Amino acid sequence: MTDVLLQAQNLSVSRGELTVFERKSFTINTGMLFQLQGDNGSGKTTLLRAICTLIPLDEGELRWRGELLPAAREQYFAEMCFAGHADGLKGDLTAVENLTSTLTEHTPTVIECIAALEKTGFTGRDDLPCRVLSAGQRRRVVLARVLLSQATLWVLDEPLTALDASGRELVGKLIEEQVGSGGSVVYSTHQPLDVSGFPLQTLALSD
Amino acid sequence: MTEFLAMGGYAIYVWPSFALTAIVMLANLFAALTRRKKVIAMLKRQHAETKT
Amino acid sequence: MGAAFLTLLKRDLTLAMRRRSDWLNPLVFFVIVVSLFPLGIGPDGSLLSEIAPGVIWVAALLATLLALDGLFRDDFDDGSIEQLLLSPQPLPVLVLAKILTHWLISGLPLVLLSPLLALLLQLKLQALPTLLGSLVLGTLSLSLIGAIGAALTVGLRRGGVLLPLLVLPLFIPVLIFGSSSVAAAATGFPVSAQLSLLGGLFFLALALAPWAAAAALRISAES
Amino acid sequence: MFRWFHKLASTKNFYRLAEIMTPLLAVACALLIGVGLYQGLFVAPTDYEQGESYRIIYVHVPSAWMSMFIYMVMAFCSLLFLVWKMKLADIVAEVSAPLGASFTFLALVTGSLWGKPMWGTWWEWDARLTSELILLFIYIGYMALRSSIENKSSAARAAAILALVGVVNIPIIHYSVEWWNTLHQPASITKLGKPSIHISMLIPLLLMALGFTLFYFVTMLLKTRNVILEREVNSAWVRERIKEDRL
Repeated sequence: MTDVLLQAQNLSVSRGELTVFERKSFTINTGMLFQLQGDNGSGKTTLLRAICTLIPLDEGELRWRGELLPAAREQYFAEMCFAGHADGLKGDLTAVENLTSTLTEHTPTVIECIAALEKTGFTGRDDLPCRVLSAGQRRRVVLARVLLSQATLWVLDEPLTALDASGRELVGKLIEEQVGSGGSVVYSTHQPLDVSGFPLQTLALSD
Repeated sequence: MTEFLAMGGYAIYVWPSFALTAIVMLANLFAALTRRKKVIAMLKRQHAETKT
Repeated sequence: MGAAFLTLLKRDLTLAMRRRSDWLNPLVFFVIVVSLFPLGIGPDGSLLSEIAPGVIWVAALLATLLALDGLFRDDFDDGSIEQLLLSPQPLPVLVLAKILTHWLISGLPLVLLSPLLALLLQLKLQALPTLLGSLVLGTLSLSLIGAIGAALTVGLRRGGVLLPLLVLPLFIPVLIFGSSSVAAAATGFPVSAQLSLLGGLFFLALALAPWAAAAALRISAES
Repeated sequence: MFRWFHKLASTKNFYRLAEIMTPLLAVACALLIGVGLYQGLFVAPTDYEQGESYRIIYVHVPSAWMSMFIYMVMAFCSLLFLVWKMKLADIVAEVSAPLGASFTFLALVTGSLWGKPMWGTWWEWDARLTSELILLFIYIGYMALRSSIENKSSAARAAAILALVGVVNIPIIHYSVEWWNTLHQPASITKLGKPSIHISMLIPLLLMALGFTLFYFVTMLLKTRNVILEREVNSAWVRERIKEDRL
């Protein structure tokens, strides 16, 4: 049964006088794969941040399960997880410490964190603070956080950055699992992301 | 007249106060008016450009 | 809600423990500033004890200000501010957790250090309890009010002089009642009026500051 | 009533209304200040205690009132902007700040000029002067915050929050300074007390205060119209006005 998650009606955002994008409308239902396409600077990141209500809209409306955002912010955040450019990890904390201090609906236990880290192929030493880890390893910690959030909607900004071939394949698999289990994923990417078996909805930004 | 100007000996306090108030207030007004001229000139120029 | 408050508090305190210099520096600064005054004014005890309350309180104000800049800036730099803003827990509660951390690593140490400084400035011993009491209430209010300024300016370039310019005028009532309570205690006058006013300022700040700081944080995160 | 409120909020209507009001207010303002000055300087009797120097109140007191009044206007506009998203209110707040700062500065300087003959020093930590000084810092803080944030709409909302935080603090600062002043000041020094206001002295004061208020509105409306023209440069009604040369 697919129900409507996120509805966007002619969203437009401008930076000062420069319009980043105008009148973008789309609907995201459960079990959907939604990719933003457009070359650099076409506003993909801005749109993703606008979807997360991190950036105010000049015009247009965002609704989560029919409720207007940002009013229904708390229900929305309980079911959504955002992974942006910055990995948002505390450099002085270890991977597990980072994961156990997320402020999501329920705080994951250490065992759940270690399991998630294994699932995302994190091979870094656990007693080391994150700042000494390689970018690829930190990306995998971020993916572990996304897994632990058990969110219905994933919003991923360039999830493949700093990941090697096995990492890219891993992301594909994780997304397949998420969409397969009735969740949805909104993402932007430059490198090809092979997610088979699901219809791919796209929204082109660089018009 | 000079007796009035002397302000009972307090002239050096009274007149500068009034003068400074006038200067600061008129400066604000003047800034608004010159800004207005500049904006109108810019609009006209822009309008002339788009028309041709 | 309480769980998230404690999680964030625990995380920030562990972070603070791993980066001692961030909060030790304001304390050393506090001691240095206070010990400059006798050098500048002269060792005459009676004069020093006269100005001791004001000097200690102004130094406490500046030390709190010094520690304020880092309140949200680290989260901003590594992007974890987004996780804070996108948490289902109400933002004012999370901001309150950060303010409490700021107080624990800047306000509380100031209070614990102040007896040493009272000694340096030959403050009359009878004023010590009032000094401690007023500093506790005062530094809590300073952290709360300062958090609004920190949230408003966190998006800007580091080290702007803007933060002090915004918050110091708002610190003045706390400074007035705080230092006058200690001065009154030193001269044996009752201090209940000043301390209750300080308490009033604290509760007002506690009621309003988290919401204002949360709104300011959302705005700063936009750019 | 609310519909009217929103209609006014549309910049086109506001611009037309401002266009009509500005000349009227300007004439009234000039009249009020003219009469007020004449009354204040020529008609009002000499104060037995302070002699002629008390006449400075005719610029000092209105400036002090304006410095407070304009901040209240800014705080109210900030509330309108934050809660009802009225962009116009933000413009009014933005253009009012320099005017408020100017009047606060005037209140400070004329206050110290007025106090000099009485206290013998150019600066006296009198409660009112100290409050004005702090208010000046708050104005400067507001303008500094607004100008240091590049993104226009974030700057507007951040400044609005600061203005509201400020308006909560101003009475607190005022009373704590008042309290601080009475605590530390032996009663002997006569404060910046108003002389015993005789009716013929009071009228010019009220005329000047009203005149200053109208001056604020005239200048503020002019500056608001400038900003509206700049921001709505490619809107239909502005282009039409340019064509008809009715700016």
